[in-house]
Amino acid sequence: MDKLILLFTSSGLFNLQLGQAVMIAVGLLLLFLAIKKNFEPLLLVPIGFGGILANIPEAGLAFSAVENALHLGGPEVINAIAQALGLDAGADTMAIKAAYGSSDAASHLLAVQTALDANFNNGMLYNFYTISIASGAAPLLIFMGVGAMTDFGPLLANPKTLFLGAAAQFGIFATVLGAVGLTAMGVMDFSIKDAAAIGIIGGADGPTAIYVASLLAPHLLGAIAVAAYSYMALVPMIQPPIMRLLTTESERKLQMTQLRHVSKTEKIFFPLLLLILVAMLLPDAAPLLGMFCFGNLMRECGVVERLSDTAQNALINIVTIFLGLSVGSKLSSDKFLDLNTLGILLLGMVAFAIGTACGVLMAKLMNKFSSTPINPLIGSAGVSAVPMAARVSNKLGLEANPQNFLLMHAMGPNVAGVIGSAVAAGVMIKFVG
Amino acid sequence: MDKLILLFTSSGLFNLQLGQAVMIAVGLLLLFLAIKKNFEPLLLVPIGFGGILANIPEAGLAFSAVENALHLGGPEVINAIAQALGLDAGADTMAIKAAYGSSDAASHLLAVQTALDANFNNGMLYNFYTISIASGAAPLLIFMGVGAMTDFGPLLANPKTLFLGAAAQFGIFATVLGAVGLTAMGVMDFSIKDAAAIGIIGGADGPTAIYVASLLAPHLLGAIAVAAYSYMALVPMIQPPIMRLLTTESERKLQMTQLRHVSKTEKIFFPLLLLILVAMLLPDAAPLLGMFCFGNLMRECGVVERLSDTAQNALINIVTIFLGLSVGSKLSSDKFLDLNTLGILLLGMVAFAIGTACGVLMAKLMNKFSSTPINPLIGSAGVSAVPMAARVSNKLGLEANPQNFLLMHAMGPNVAGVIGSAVAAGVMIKFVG
Amino acid sequence: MDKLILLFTSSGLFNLQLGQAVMIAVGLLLLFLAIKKNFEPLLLVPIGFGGILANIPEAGLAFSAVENALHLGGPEVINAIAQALGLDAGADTMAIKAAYGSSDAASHLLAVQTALDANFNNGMLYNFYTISIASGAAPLLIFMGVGAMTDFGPLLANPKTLFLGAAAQFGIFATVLGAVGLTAMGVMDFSIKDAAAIGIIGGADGPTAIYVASLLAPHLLGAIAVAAYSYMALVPMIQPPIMRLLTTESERKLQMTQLRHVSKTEKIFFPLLLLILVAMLLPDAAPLLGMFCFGNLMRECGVVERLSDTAQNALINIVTIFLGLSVGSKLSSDKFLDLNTLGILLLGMVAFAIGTACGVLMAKLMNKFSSTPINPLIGSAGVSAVPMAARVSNKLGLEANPQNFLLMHAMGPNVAGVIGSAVAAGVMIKFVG
Amino acid sequence: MEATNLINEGLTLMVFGMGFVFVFLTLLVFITGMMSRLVERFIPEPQPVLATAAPAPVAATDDGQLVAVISAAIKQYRSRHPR
Amino acid sequence: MEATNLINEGLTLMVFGMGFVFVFLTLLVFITGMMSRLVERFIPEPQPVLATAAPAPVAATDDGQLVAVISAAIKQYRSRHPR
Amino acid sequence: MEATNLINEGLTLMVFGMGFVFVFLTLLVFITGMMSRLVERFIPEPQPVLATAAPAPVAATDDGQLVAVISAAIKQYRSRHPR
Ligand code: NA
Ligand code: NA
Ligand code: NA
Repeated sequence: MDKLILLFTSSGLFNLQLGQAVMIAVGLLLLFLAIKKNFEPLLLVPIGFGGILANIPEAGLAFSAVENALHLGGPEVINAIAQALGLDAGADTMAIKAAYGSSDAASHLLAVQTALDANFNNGMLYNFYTISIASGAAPLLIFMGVGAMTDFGPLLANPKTLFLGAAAQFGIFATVLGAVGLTAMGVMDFSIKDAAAIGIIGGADGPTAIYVASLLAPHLLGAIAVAAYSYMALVPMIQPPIMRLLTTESERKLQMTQLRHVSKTEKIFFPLLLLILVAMLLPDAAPLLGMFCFGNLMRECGVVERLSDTAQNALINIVTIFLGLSVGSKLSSDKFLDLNTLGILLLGMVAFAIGTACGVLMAKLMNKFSSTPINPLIGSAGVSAVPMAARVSNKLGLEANPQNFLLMHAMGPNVAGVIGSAVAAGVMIKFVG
Repeated sequence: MDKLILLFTSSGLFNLQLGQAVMIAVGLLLLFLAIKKNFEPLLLVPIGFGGILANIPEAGLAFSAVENALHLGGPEVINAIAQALGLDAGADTMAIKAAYGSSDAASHLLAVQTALDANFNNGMLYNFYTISIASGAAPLLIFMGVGAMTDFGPLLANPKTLFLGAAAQFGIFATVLGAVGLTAMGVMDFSIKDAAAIGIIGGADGPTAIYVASLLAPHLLGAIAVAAYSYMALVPMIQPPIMRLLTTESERKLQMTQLRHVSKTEKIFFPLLLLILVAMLLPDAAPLLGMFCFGNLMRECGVVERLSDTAQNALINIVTIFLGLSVGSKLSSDKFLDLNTLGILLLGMVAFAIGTACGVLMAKLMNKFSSTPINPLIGSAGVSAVPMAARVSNKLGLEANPQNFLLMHAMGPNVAGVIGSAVAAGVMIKFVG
Repeated sequence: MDKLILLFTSSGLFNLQLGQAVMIAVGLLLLFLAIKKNFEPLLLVPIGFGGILANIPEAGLAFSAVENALHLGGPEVINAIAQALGLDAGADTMAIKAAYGSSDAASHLLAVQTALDANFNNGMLYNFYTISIASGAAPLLIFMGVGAMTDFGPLLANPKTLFLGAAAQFGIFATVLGAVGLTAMGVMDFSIKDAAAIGIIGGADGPTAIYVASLLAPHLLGAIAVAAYSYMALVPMIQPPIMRLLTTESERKLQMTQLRHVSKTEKIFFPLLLLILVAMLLPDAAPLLGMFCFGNLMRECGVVERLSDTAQNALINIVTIFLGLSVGSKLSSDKFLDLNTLGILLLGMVAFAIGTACGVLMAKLMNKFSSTPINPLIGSAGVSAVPMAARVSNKLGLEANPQNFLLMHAMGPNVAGVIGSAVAAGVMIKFVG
Repeated sequence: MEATNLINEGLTLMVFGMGFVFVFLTLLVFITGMMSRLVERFIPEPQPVLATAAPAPVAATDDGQLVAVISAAIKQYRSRHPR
Repeated sequence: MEATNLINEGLTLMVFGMGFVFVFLTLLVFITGMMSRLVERFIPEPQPVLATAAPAPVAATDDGQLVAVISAAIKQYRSRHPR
Repeated sequence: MEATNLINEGLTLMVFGMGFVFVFLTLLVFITGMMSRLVERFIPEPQPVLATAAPAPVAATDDGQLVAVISAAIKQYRSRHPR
């Protein structure tokens, strides 16, 4: 009989808290968006599913051994941990968790060992998060794979499109200002680190956003990653109105001159030049852009096909599965269900809009002074969100003029945007990291 | 000259113990069964080979740095470790090993560091085991891959076959009872945890058995994994006589009605429903069934082909290599060569037989009350052992009636059996874990 | 303004040391050799790139959290670490680093925790090195993949070519003698462990060299790995003159008798025999040859195609990427830019030359006593460097006699050389490890 | 004493375990059936679309199946599920 | 006070951040342009080869998988060991 | 003194190392030869099968590549960057 009661009292239903129920619903919503609406499914399917797993009551998949022991353990275990952390027996769980967070090496290890001895383990998702994100490895490996998938040909054929990739990053910094502004007004409560991490959403670059958030604001990582990927998926909806607003019909009609042929040698030199430049000017961007250049060099050098192929397929897929589930493990109700998340979603949207606008305006400006015509529509591709943003530019170009194929021209600013936001990330890490 | 002696005295031949010789022979036997008899080769080849590696004298591939130091180190190292563990110098190795097993965080770490400083390392297989099995990751990742390989269509077309998957799990619990019975009679010596882990062999599901054993009875893991995979391979020999015994010729002739078409949407909803149900009723089964559902959702949602493909190929293959070698590392003579292993093999066989019988009997019962005919032969597929058990049902059906194709009908109970044994595993972990 | 100064004073350019600049140039040179000259690109591209990353000023990608804290941290952090290591505040960085290197468990962990608390992390390459090389896993997994790519058919058809694989290892031991000789003369400064690790370069086998270096001389690992792979790439330049010098035109003309057909069964038994022999005679070679045999068994047994395929592709490629970057992380100016590296390059060349010569001479000797003719040119393939060395033998054979196809005959000694150097590695580890 | 104790534990495990397995799978049967009916009712597979817009997805899923089939075939012929 | 402080931090971050991004990418534009000119001058793509080798890169760009496929196939036969 | 010591170590390492390598490989030569003879004697390759079963493995590896190829191609079409 007691077994029956145990079974019931330890069931999910009995222990389900409202927050968990809501977060499970959020997870299902993300799955719906990914599967039915095709919102970045490669990331949002694992993230959504991970979010559901993380909110299963009593399973503790997203918690460390100590957290699980404190939640599920009997008083003797809890007291043992309290003492391991230098508190007196009978301290309440909140206090113990706080002490655990700020404990020094010895007592930290003692607490962990105590929990393990009492037969509590790290949750699966907690382990995945530690290995893939806390170590910083997963976003970097994905960036390597992205580098191996990136063709810098269009950028090399027309290097000044790099300016568009620069302009579009204004969205990032404007958002930072917005975040601190809202805090100053007392509407939100973000530290400068939080603000910086939120701003990077405007970079429209998933791995960069996750990498920065893991360094500057791990507690916001879930919301930031979700916002970043959702808005990247929404690019086809967010950008067109802004682009139409800022350009005239005649500007959109503008055809650009055929891109010159780019030699293999140039493509091999480019990642090395970029690497050296980063090394000399901004070491803090070296991990991100270093791995990106490494992937691109493997792609272009032509002598390591099998490595490049693995980096673009088996490896990036494996890492994506773990990264997605790990991000999902951060979708806990206490961290996700608060006003800040709303703020993050709002600010992320603003960041995208401003970035798009600045890209377009910059393109208009350049068109004034450029010898060859530059269609302002390609400016919006500077936010990156490869390759959707470029496709959007192409689509609007064709609407205005059926002969106007902008895709290749938009790929330049598109990949420039990836570099731009990685540089911006480096600056953030340097200044507030 | 002394070098020559050193070379000889440290050779495997000189140090070979009978137990190691026997275990190497066992490893070779497993390889023979895998390669020549095609017994689950994907697992038994790595397991058998790992078993041989683990029993190479002096190599210490399956031991931790401390164990290696105690075995190979000079007196000063051994004494240093003894003192690190709070014993006085000159304590004998057995005592030190015991102290090491039950040491607290600080002294544990000190002992490890002492061994490392004395230039002893963890054996390769020990590291593999720690990362892949002790962490629980490998069985879960394999379960994810299995989910990505599983088609729930036949089950969805005829959901009541889930009852067959339930009935067949009776083998698991009967075996638990058998194990504790033998212990009560003093024939064997199993704790309730050991009994539970042994029972899961009856689930005919490798990753589930390994996952449960790693949690409840790590010292029996080698024997349990070997038994589980061997009997899964023996399904075509174990099941037919039982099935013939319990069914009449006319029952075996029975043809079943064509399965209805199952829509993609149903296939997408099913893993989510199962996940929610697990979350609400049995959080302890959440890791296993959660990863299983995740794999299946990746398969069915149709928007993450590349992840699903990697989960079914590169990732599951890599994990299988490490899992197999790690299981092999548990095939040490002291743990494998005792009466309990015989008991495990015996009980495992019983579990399979009972599970098969219950599945068939349940099918007969259901056939009585069902509107549409149910051929009792598909009941045996409820033990899972996907897809052999289903093939066996099909084979016997064709013997009785050349027009009687049961394969698709048997796939329903077959995959139901996977869910059933995962649920049973969750109950075990909840009650005795 | 201060921000501007911070940005500049923390830029790479401002902090670039000569050593780092030189090492970046070395990295670029390795990339040039790999990409343009096709020097073992699969390894030298990642190694070269890793070398550049490791020498980016201020990025600290190749350093541990503590090293980064000591380099970048403020005085309070440095003092905290000093105290954690039992030094008094104000100890200078060198002293602290020394103390860190030789600290015991507790204080080591305390120092690490202090650095992490001060928000310093392990560099990415440092983590890669720890996981892939320090653990010993990467070279072993590559050796497994190589085993899965190796066909022992030619060797089994003509087993006495194993003697050629033995003779060619003389280069290894002669080099050891050379290294200690130079030290005795006071020209260089190598310990016996260093000498042994350097000698293995003569084995012409990358993973073996890295594995031995990681155990015996981690501080030389960078130079040793670079030398090993460079010379393997130079085989087509190093070997021919020696081969021509030691053979007469008529010897080179010598045609060999067609190899007999080798049955699948023999190919399955061979890796098992080799494994048992290693287990009985030289446990220290068990990790290397054990994984090699495991890979080969997976290849030949024919029942685990999917594992063999993954071992030869996805897995070996992933491991190669991490291994290469990790080796690159050891290309730091302080360790690489000294006389010893020159010595290593010199001695490595000598090792190759001697190994080649001994192989050829052994082949001439065997030809004297053998019933069937043995072309001395295949002797040089005994250094391994699979499959270039065998191709070289074939090329010289065709030069002398257009009908003289030696490739298959040279594959025997070629793979024998892999076994030979792994055995030599085992002896080294046993005697000086 | 200790022995009977162990037996009792085994018995309860059997009763509750088997009971729970049945309860769980019975619930699953009902929920699944309900889901299928609801899907058929509210999210039927588009009949007309199947003719027109089908080609794209079908084509896609077709090579998907082709690969699946081939690899399945090869898998079965080479090896069984790695479990 | 604290608020204005935060605002100031945000402003500096914006000014320096945006500034740095522009400086960096401007440098990249010039260096890249220079590199391209130097390459065209000193390492031109061999003209005769261009006739024959043109298809190859084109193929590579429009369907990478063809190349991937071929190289994969070739690799499976004679890929050298990554050692 | 220290130097000669080192030299001695080097010499012993050479003598024993080379000696051991030769002993080991000589043993391997004999064992392998013996194995081959025993296999030929007791486990000869079935002649008839050689005709029929030879194509099979070849076929297998061929479809292996086919599948790899097809799935690679399809993957590259369907999947966007996982970011
Ligand atoms: Na961007
Ligand atoms: Na089962
Ligand atoms: Na060699």
